[in-house]
Amino acid sequence: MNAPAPMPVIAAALELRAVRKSFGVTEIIRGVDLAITKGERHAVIGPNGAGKSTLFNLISGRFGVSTGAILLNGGDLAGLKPFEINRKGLARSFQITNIFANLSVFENIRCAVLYPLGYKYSFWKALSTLKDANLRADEILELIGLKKRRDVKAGLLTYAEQRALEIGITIAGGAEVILLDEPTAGMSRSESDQAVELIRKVTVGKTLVMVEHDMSVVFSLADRISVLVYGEVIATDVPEKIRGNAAVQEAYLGTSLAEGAH
Amino acid sequence: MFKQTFGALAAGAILGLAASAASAQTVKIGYIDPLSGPFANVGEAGLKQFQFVIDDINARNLTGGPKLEIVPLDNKGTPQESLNQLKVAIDRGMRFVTQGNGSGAALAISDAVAKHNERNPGQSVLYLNYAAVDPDLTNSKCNFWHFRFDVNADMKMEALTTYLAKDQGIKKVYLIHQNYAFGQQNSRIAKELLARKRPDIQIVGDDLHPIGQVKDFSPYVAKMKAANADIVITGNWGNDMSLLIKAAKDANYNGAFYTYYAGGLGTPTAMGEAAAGKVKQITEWHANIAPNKTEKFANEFEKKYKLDFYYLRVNTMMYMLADAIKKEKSAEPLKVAFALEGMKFASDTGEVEMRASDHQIINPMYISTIVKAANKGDKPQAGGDKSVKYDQEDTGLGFKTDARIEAYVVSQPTSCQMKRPPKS
Amino acid sequence: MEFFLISLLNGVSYGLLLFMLSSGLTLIFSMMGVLNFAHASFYMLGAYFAYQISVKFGFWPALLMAPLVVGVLGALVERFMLRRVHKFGHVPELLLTFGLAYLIEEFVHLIWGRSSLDYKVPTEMDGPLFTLYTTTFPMYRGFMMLVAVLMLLAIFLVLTRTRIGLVIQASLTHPDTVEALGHNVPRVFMLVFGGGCALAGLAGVIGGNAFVTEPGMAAAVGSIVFVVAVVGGMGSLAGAFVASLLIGVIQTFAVAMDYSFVTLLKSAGFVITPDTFLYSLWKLTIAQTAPILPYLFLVLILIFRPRGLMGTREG
Amino acid sequence: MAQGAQKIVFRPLNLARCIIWSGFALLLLVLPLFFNKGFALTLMCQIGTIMIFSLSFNMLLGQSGMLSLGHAVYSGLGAYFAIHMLNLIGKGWLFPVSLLPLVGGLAGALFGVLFGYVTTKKSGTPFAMITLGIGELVFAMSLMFPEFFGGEGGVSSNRIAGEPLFGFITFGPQIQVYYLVAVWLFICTAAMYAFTHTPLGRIANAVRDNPERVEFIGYETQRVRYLVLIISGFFAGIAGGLGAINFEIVSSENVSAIRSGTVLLFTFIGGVPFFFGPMIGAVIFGFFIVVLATITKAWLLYLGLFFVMMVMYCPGGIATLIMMQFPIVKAGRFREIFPSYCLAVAAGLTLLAALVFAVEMIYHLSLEAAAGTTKAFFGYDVEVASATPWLGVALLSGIGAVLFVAARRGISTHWDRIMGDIIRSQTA
Repeated sequence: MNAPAPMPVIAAALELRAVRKSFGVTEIIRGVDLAITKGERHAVIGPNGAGKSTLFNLISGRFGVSTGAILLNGGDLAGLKPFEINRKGLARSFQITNIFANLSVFENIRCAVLYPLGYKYSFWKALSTLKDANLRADEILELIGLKKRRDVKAGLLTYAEQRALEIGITIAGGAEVILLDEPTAGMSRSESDQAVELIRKVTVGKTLVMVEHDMSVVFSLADRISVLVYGEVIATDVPEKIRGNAAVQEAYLGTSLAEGAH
Repeated sequence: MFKQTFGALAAGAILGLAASAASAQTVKIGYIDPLSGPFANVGEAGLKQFQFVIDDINARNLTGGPKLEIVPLDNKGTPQESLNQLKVAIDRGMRFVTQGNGSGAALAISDAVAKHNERNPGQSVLYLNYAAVDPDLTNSKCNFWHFRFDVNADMKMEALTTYLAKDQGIKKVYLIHQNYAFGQQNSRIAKELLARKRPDIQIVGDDLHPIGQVKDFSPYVAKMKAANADIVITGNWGNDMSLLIKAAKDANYNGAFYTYYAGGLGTPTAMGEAAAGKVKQITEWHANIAPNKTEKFANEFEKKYKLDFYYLRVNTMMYMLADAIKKEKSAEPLKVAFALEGMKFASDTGEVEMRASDHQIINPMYISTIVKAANKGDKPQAGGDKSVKYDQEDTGLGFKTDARIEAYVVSQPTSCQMKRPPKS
Repeated sequence: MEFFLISLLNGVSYGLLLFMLSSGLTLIFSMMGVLNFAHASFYMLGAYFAYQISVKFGFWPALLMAPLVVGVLGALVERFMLRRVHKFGHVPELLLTFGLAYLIEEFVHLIWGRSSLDYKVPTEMDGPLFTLYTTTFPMYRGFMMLVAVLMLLAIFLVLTRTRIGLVIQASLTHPDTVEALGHNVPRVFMLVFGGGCALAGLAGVIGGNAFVTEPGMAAAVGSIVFVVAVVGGMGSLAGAFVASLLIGVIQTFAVAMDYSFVTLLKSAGFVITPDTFLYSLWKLTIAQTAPILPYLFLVLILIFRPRGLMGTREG
Repeated sequence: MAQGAQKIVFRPLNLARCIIWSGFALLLLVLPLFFNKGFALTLMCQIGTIMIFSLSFNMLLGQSGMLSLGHAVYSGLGAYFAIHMLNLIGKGWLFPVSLLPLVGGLAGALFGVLFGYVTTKKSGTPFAMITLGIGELVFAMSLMFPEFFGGEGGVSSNRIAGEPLFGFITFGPQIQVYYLVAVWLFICTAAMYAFTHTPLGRIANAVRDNPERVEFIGYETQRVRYLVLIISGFFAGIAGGLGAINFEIVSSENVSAIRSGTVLLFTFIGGVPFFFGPMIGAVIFGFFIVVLATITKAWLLYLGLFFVMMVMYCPGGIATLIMMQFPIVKAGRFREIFPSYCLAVAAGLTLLAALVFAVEMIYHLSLEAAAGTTKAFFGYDVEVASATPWLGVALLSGIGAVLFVAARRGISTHWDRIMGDIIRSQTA
């Protein structure tokens, strides 16, 4: 099902050119070049402290790059604030669940759809009359399987339900490029399988960039994998090639890949 | 500032309780002043002075019939709260109200009383002001239903500058006031009168500082010394007064301070020895004037309430009110008001007149300096000035008369055009 | 020249005074993130206890015992009130101290009555320390400056050189890990809050007779104390020290500057007459605004440098 | 800060809602029949203006998580503009007095635009401290410029100005002012409630819960806070305008830090997490400041104690206390827990009685010692100096403590059992 997709010739949805980032003296990202084509599902793996989350924060505008450039559909994101980048069609989720605890599940999703649907800062329209927003939110609820928890306060959901809501909020805005930061972290085997199906379902036709530790999730979802070690991408290739790549094995997996890291 | 959150907060009255009908034989007077919050001590002292003089009036039946009664209404020191209390007083059928602390509250009450009387002719109310000295109350904002029994700020400055003009030793005068309407007005009138009476006197400083914000007055004193001012004139009161005097003593500035409120409640205690020989005040009475007809009254008051007697003008006011009620044989505010207009009364410090044109009392004033008194509390102390028998607040410091200024010198022309109701 | 020197001296001494008043708040505010609106009330309690003790035992025993009593009171408040509210977040903590502030004021009204107390500077320190040209510098003010500097040293040494200090600093940002290392963090916070209140009490003992000891003294000091703590920067003692000196000196020199737009424009040839629009704004001199300059600093600092002069975090 | 029960949803939505709103309108109409005394009317007008002011304050704190320590700046400046406009109407400007609060509202919004740009750059504690700073600056300035702020006496005016409304309403008598306040209260409450159901209102809640995440769903949090502050300034200005009409005077007290502290305190007592919380707070304000302030000099102490108890034991305020009972009532099990509540109330009252006796006697001893040592207590004199009353106080507090412990245990057991059943029934 995930046969290695040939490299399409159209412009990259997301491109990083010689990106470097240092906090004070220590350099975290030491020159990353990455090109992710439209519709591709790309996974970024690497040992703890390799700089994966920092990379996500650079792309989503939480931190500014020290040097180099990040392009979204060809447009440079330099100096843009997170909400400006989001409006250009890039949405991200968080490793630590980051939802609106005192609002209901339905309202969490609806908040994410309001800006893209053009309601922006309006204080003259009543939420109950916004047919498209309510419909869209119910669709997403159906998609992430939280229909029966519609009016429960988000803070009262179970951990897995909150992770699903996290993904729901990320995709609700209809962004073309989706960044997922360890979506299945802390989940049981059955819950993470459910999450993988969910991610597959919601990212149809979209560009996905995912940070993940669970190798089974990575190999069942990713079209291509980049391996980040100490702030540098040591390999970017289709899953089989990565599995066999000596440098990756030695630098990251330690044991030979054959036994698999279940 | 948060701490007074409720010290200076809104209304106080029984919600909807039936108002006790104004029984024929007692005349209730609403006392609208702060009884809780930061100025509570001043409000409470005033209430006790009213209580004491009213007991005396009722005992000697000076009204020729109806008894007087003072009803405390806590306005927490704010204009808005004073209006609430005024409505409570009107609800309870009171036809007389009195107030004194704060020109803001006074202006609010005076305006509200005029509007109330205009909108309900039958139930007019009379406002007797015993301490708010803003000149507007008897000039641009005067009205028939307001009587002031305290000499206003401009007239005090008139008396003060007349006295200063005689002292040729004074060449440089420094002014310092709190930066609000009263302070600005006082500074203006001081410059105007000094320029007229002594053009040679140079105003070497004219400071205005926000009320209650200055913790350290040493920079101002440094300016006084740099300008080597002979004397300082200030209308400050409360902490702004005490801290200024302490700073002057610390920096060894020896010029005299001419003030209005050096004798105010708590100020002598706060200033302490720093004030001795330096701080002067202008008031209608103090404990060591000679002859002192109020001496017995003041001693009895101090024995009962362990508080210095201060407001002679409250006695004068209540005795004049009793006279008016006796003369008119009625406690109807309209009649009493007309009786008070132009009334001449023999007060303890000589004849006073309630001027008809603007309802402003004209009475003699005393300029006095605070010095080491003959005794501290009731025990004699060494090195005290023998002629100063009574001290202030048991601090061992008492006021000594510098000069008495006759009533006619104090009076100033008024710009008040008052609309008078029909006499009947 | 004399005026400049005296103003500088006054400015520095007022700055040190401000630091003495706000050092306790800075400790609590930066160490526990608690916005203690009752700080000025503990300062008032310090003054009242000192008065009560000094009447019987004299000033020096009061200087020792009053801060201890206030410190114990502060520890009790943390133990039985603040700790309970801690889990509800910062706003309820702030509101608790807010309510506490005028509970203390009413308590003072109840016990010591409403008017000011005759709490005097001890006679042995009542004279001048030295005279500079013709102006004398009071000995008591020198004593105040000394105590302020000692306070700075004491807090600095405790926080950086002692074990308890390191535990305090660590438990501010990572309470759980410090607790995991076996330290009783709740007791540490109790110590910090108690210590802060003791410092406020000490400031009260000394400030009480310099200023006026009366129920309204807390309100007079209430907001300026916050300005110093915030302008100095959250989490930084040195910042608070520098901020209080800066505010002290600038405010003292501002008082001497009688310049306003009117004088400015006059020197440039324009004459502003009293009936021009907004005349009272133009004639406002720097001297008249001096006492409220600190609030202007507060607003400017928070906009352009919310960390404060030397703060480490945004609070 | 808000925690507690599951999201409460009324079924069916619009029926319950219109009952509440029409009930509210009816209440406003009928109230003057019970309280028609001069002062009582003024007080109700004051409570009405404070309700609008508290609701506008809670729009910041409760809805958007912004704690403003200087909110009186907007209502005060609104009041100043309104009263100056009233004076202009007196001089012949054609403008209906009934729309005067609008002038206050626009002024409030204007200063919201001016100060908001500066304050909303920051959030959390820095925001609170900036509003504190601005509040102090505006108050100090209000005393320095007598032309606009009218000096210490403030600016006064006469509300009988311009053409009477519909020919006969001149707003002279207090009853007409009451109905003007009632109408504006209803409109503003409805408007502010509707605001919570608009995109901006809901996103403001999102900013309250998680400002960082809002940045990633396309909204600029500072802009959201800025717009909410302007709207809140508008409603605060309306409250200021109504206050100007009711009192016919506006002085520097209207922009004082005391005012800002008051609204914070009573909104918190009323209940920040719920929309109608501040309205309860305003009514309690009326009770404490009015009824209690005349009975005893120590009302400030009682208010302080009451507030500290609220912060410690019920930070959600009275509204949360009420709404917590909702699931139990819905589950029909209120009868079980009711006796424990009565026990708790009884314990509270005895402790309160003991406290009141003690405080009044101490107050009498310290402040009115001069007027003898007997104190009138609801009709009979108590000899304060002797020991018997103090023994009575000790006894009372002992009984109260015992009752309190019993009630506390009763409530917690019942509460856990009922809530346990409810949660189980839901998740089954």
